[in-house]
Amino acid sequence: MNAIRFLPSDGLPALLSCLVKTGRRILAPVEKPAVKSSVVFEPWSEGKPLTLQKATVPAKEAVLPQCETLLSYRQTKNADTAALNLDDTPNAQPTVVFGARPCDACGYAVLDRPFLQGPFVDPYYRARREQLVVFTTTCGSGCATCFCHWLGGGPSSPEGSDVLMTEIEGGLVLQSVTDKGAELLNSMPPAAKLADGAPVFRQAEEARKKAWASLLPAPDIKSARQAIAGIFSDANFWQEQTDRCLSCGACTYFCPTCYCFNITDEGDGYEGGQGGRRLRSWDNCMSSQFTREASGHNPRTDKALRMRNRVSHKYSFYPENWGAASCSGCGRCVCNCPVYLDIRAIVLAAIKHAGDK
Amino acid sequence: MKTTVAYYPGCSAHGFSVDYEKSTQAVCGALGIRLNDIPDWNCCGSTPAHAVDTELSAALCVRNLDNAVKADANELLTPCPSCLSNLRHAAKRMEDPRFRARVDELLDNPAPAVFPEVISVMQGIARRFDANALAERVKKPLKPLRLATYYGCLMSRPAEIMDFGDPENPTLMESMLTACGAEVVDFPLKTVCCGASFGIPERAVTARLSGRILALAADMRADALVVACPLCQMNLDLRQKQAEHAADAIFAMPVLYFTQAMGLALGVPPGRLGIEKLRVNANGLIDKIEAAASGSTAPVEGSRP
Amino acid sequence: MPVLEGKELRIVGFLCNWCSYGGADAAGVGRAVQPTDLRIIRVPCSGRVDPIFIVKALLNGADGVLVSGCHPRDCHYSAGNFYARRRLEVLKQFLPVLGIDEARFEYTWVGASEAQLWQHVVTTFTNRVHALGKAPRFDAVEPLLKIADMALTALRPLGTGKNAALPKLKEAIKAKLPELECVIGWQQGYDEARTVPLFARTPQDVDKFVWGPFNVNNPAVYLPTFRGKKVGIVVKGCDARSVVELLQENLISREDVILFAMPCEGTLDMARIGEKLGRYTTVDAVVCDEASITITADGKEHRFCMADFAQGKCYGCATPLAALSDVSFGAPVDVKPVSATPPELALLDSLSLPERMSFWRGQMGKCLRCYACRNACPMCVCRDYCVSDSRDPHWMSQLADEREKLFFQTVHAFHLAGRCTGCGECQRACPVGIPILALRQQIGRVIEQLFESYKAGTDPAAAPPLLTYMPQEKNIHERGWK
Amino acid sequence: MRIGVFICHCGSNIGGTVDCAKVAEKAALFPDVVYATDPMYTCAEPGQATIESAIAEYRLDGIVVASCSPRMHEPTFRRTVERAGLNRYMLEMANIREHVSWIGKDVESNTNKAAELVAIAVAKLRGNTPLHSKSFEVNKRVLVIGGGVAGIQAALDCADGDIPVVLVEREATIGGKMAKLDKTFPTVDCSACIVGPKMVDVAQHPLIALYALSEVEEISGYVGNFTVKIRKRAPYVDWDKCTGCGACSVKCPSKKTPDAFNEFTGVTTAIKVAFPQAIPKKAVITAAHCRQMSRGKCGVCAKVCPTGAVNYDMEDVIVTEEVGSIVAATGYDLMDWTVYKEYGAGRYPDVITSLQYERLLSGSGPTCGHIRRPSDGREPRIIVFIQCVGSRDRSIGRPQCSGFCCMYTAKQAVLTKDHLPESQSYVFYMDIRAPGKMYDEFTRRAVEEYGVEYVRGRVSCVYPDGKGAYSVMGVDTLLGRPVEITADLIVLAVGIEGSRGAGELAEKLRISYDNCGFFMESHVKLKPVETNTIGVFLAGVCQGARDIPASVAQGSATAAKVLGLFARDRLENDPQIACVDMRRCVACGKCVRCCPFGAIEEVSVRDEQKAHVIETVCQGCGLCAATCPQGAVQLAHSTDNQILAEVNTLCRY
Repeated sequence: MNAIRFLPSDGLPALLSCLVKTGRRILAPVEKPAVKSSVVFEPWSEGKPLTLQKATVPAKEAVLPQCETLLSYRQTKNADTAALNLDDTPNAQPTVVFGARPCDACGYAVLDRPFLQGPFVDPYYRARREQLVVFTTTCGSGCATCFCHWLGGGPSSPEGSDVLMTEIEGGLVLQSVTDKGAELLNSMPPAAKLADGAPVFRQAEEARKKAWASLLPAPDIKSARQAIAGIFSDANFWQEQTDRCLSCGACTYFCPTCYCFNITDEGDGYEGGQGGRRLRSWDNCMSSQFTREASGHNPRTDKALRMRNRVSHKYSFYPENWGAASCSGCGRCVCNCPVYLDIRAIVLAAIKHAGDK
Repeated sequence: MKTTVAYYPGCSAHGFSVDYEKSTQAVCGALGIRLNDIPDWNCCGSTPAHAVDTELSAALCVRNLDNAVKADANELLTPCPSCLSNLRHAAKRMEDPRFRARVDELLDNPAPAVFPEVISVMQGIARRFDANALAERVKKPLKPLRLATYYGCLMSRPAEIMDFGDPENPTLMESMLTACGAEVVDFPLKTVCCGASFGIPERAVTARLSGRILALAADMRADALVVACPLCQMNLDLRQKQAEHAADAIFAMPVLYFTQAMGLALGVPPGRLGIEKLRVNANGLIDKIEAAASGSTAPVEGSRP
Repeated sequence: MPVLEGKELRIVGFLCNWCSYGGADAAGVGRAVQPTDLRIIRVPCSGRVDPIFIVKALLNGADGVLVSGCHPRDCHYSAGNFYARRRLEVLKQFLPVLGIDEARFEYTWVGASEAQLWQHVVTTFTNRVHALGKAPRFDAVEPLLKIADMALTALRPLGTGKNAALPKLKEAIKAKLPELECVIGWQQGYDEARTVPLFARTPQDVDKFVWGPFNVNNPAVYLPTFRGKKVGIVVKGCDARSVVELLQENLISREDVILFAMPCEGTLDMARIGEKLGRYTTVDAVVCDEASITITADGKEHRFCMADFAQGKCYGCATPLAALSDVSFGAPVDVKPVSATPPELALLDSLSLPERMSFWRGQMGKCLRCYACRNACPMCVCRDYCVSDSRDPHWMSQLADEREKLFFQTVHAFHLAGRCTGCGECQRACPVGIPILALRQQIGRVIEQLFESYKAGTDPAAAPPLLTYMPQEKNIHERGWK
Repeated sequence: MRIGVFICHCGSNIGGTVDCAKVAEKAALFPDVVYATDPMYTCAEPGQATIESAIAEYRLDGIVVASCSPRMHEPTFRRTVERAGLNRYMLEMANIREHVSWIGKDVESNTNKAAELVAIAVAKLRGNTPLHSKSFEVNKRVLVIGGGVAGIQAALDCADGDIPVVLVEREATIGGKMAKLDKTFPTVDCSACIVGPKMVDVAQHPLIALYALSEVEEISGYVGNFTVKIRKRAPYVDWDKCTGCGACSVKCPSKKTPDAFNEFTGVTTAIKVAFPQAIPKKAVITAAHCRQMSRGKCGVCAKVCPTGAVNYDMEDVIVTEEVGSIVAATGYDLMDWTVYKEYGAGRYPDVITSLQYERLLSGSGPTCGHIRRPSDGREPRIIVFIQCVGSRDRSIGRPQCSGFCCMYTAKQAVLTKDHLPESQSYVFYMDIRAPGKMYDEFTRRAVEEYGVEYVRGRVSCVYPDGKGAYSVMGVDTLLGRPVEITADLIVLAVGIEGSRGAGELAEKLRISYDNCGFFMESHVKLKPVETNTIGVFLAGVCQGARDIPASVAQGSATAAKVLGLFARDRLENDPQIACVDMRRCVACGKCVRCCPFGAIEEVSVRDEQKAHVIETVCQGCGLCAATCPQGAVQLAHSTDNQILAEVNTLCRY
């Protein structure tokens, strides 16, 4: 099943309105004006301006929120009895991510593997993921920090997306790439202003080809997994690579594929002192607290060791477990880093260093 | 170099203390300070309004201050300590927004937000001419004179409003007269009441209080008392006979305005200083100065390098 | 706990055990009738009251907070209230920048025998809070996004540092290198328009040094991590202030650091450059003349005049060359410092209290808690043990809500009170462009006003003002309870 | 945790305006509360029994008592809890009497407020942990600072109790102000005759080590274990050799040295023994006036000294003493009376202080006990005493009464009449304060037998009348008339303040002091000689105006405190103190810098610098906890988490 539609430039609000009417939450990129402006995904509502620019923050939020309540409890007491009411219903609602980029969408595929395909399925993740439809805008060109094509992706790669949207003159071509996407496109009423896209699909294909052609040639990083594993214990190498790292969490929190989390029980004082909650929030392996044990011992006290873990996880451990890198090449870790630490450079240096040995 | 300063003469300047006014104008003129009367000034409210109604009294002052603001003044000089006291009190009281609101009701126009600083003529001169600058301009030093300074009760008090140095022991006049060449005695009664306010209802009290001041000045072998207040001057000079009665002594103590003393030093002709208006004859002083001046080789105008 | 609806507001009191708690007891013994709103938390000393307890209360539903301790000089612990006075005064003057009415917080001194005074204080403060009404809820205000006006005039001509003595610097570094662990400076990043910190360990590394308006990073941030090892550091004037502050706080020692001072002609505001270049672009070329930079990105040329695109701090900078250095490559510039309100703070000054709260709600909505702000801060030395995510003490919830995020920023600002040199790295590091520097600037301004123009990082021997006191504070005046 | 809550009715004191049963009902629902009840009188025996049995029956881990102020009964309930087998610190109190029931009558509001106060107490208790005191040894030696009569008494009483004493005196002799007085009121005893023997006792007591001409330089440590550095200023005379014979001062050519002992009413020699009864009776050189030392030419004293004791090259010496307790008895100095310009204070030679007058009266003074005017040496006929010069005067920031001036003024007026039968004295006073034994009788005698004219009123101005006398202008407020007196001599009863340098010493002792430099006692009524620093006691005028008998009594009182403290071999600390989480500490030193007690030191732990709280020094103020940015220092039972729990209980939307 395949659906191809054309949406005229002025039809965006109409389509989004219709999507809202299906009872879904629409997460769309919104520009936040500031001296340094940013683009973030936010729930869209009628009349709200949106942008199709590549967002500053990926739409990971849709499946893995910054913080979610895994369970909450409330104690009810009276003179004779005490009861504890627990609520661990996942906080999930049908959602459309509208205007992701292929690298964002690829992130969902990366997250799916550990959360859904491993020995344990995460019910919270699943509840959200199953109800998610991803509309992805294909990219028109690469940029200095993009490197999706190093990792097998590309400006119109469909991995993780349900619908691909390509900008052509006068509007957008919408192409479903999954059944879920096709179903949703097919269910759109006329008010959504969607026209048949087949006649203009060629134009979309042209645009995509042009984007591919604009990319700089990608180096071969197939050997990265072995190379990185091979220099795991070469402390000097990692030290040199991480001199300037500040150990903040920008790289991981802006990454569409990072999924480490922390769980905090916050008991006292909530619910009028009668209850509490268990929170799951993003965590990041660049923080020294990430591996601090209850005893106070920390196996990764040094930022070099933490960077080694981050790079190894993305290019070595994860590929070993799942057959693909846990990196979509979106480049956000590079451009959002306060010291522009470049993971590409580290991977290339690792390959070179391993080769030298 | 001429500078122009806003000036509030007060009512006595046009009445019984015309000699104070004359000498003030003459001294300022000699120093190149031009005193500009603020337009359309009125009574400062000193008597009797301030005793009866502080708001009304303040309204009178504020109107004067407003006129000064309209004349673009940020500093206002007045010779009379009583005026000075009232103007400064009014400005201080206006800091209370409730007081200000009530005064505004009494006025045609609301009071300006910021008032000019009101200071005495004495301070006004001292701000522009320090002791050295003053000494440079002295033509006839008061060298032969031994003077006692008397500020009266109002000039320096209350300290938090008048801001006139040590409220019990102000020394500004001393420094100016010393610069004029005079020998100034440390006069302990310089801020003690002369009794002027009892001048009408309790003359005996006034005579006793004035007598004490005059007697001490005489005991300290002062040639003259130098004052800065029209009321003090009138009291100590005009009523000196009554005081003599009370003290059982003969004083013959000239009571000069500080501007008169300074005027003499600056070479202003006595006629322009209103010296002749003094009840106790001060010609002896003038003679002493003249004698000293002619005895010495006084520099001739223009001969200085 | 909910307040008695319609009757009471939520007023929290922190009372020292020795004087004010006793004063409140005495008022009770004297049956001095008081409003019932106040809830007293007993603490040993007013010095125990960390100002951020108060922020916590105010952000979480308190309508008023009152701190009361012993009269100055009566402290049971001799000096606790002296410290409290400084810290609480700074807090009081800081609160408005968050959009919180400072009248909702008060501190005072009540002795154990002053029952009547206590009654008067409680009654007056409660009435005051009632007059202000219920405090606005931070999560109930509409977000507001406003942009600071960055059109500024510099105190001195800004330039690109094209003629700086870079070769000489390299030579000097090479000469010193053998005795040093490394020398910290700048090198080119992933393109010509981005420089990144460089840690030179070999002469070859030294050749990578660059100098110019792209050298935005503050290398001082790395110094404490080298504690005990001798390192060199190349500094701009502003970076040197961070070094001085680190010295002031004994976080590094003077003999362990060699400062190479370069005369800075201004650095670029990469935030505004980024806006012009576009978010995801490729820089093709960078060309530099004496007063401007031309960057070609995605085939398009952009010319940036230094006078228009410098970092906010550069405009008011009067010390482009480090005052403290071991090797210096320029002469101090004679610039008279002018006290001007920095643009981020000027923006907040122009807003009403409710608007400020809306502003922060809008800004904090973007925050991901990546803590780049904290980690880029050269003065944040406890970062591995930051209270932001510890459970003991458990200052902050991990909830992704704007209030907690703003609370963290307040904590950071407070921990920097009297220590922040205004380098602006926190704001520069923020990937989503939250103007958090304004909070530090407000504290800086308050500190300057209260403590005789104290500026952090200018005198290695000065005591940071919140870590000391004067028995008689010049600029902190007790407020009467009239 | 299992918590029990006890809501006390306190009869009707609380129960009258708080629905205690309802508060207990609400409290039962609070987290971890397993038992809540509302006894009638919790502090009474049955109430305490209720607590004890509830702790056993409900296996409670901690309790909250909501009753009166913890400042009242916290120790009581701590003992109760301890008797029931719990750690005494597993108790929190909610003050629902002084802070609730007694200050309002609205039962609904009061009940709600009481319940909330219980809620925060419960929230705090949940963070409590059992605490245990540390015990430490006591060094049974005492330092007495100040060798005035109070210090002498403290030193003698301690030494008689077999406690070795280190007595430090700033001047060259002990005796203090009392040694300068001619006579004492109301008995008109010779002052030097009664204090002299005590001074000798000090000198001869085997357990007293006297450091004269010495000052306390530095104090560290804590109760039981103070380390004190004492600066012995150089007297330029080797005191081990000096016999006090006085040959040196007889020959000293520098005879115009201002005489501090005589309050600068006369001159003396550059080398001298302070006064004939001085203890130690040793010579001292005033360097600034010694010809040898200022001009390098003279050396007469060195030549005439029979024992060769003079040594112009002497330097200050710092000695260290270890003591377990400190008595501060530093006395007073006169405030700067020259602020009274209207009295010509400091300007007119015949306007003098009462202490100067005391020297004029004294047989050992500059005039050998003859009253003569400083200006011309004439005997005065009319003498005016002005009281309250620098006391009870808000305009110069001295609102307090200096206590003993009324009495000594009466004494001086009486003595004046004795010395000069033809003289007439006037005393300007505000109120006569003569509350001591035989005091009022004495002032009456001054008026009735000695004809002293007491004028109730203030003096506005004193000025030379130009005829060699002074006009004193004042007011008689009883007659409502101005008064003017022509006087020959004016004696000002100058107000007192803590002795010079008291503030600095207070900071070294880590005790508080007031605006006038008087040390603060722990409690004005109930702990009058204790300070807030345990082990430091106060005697005499250093804490406020008091006369000789009161100073002596206080000297003895401090000795009793010291002996009481030293009765035990080991002391225990209050365990509610700060503690550093070594892992969180980054050794930034902020806590070290702030601690008012010097209780935090930096230590090296596995080659890393860390802050460490000296448990016995920490007083538990918590300033460090509020200062540490990463929360590495926590104050037991006032931890961040506990205060946050309280805040969170109250403020959460």
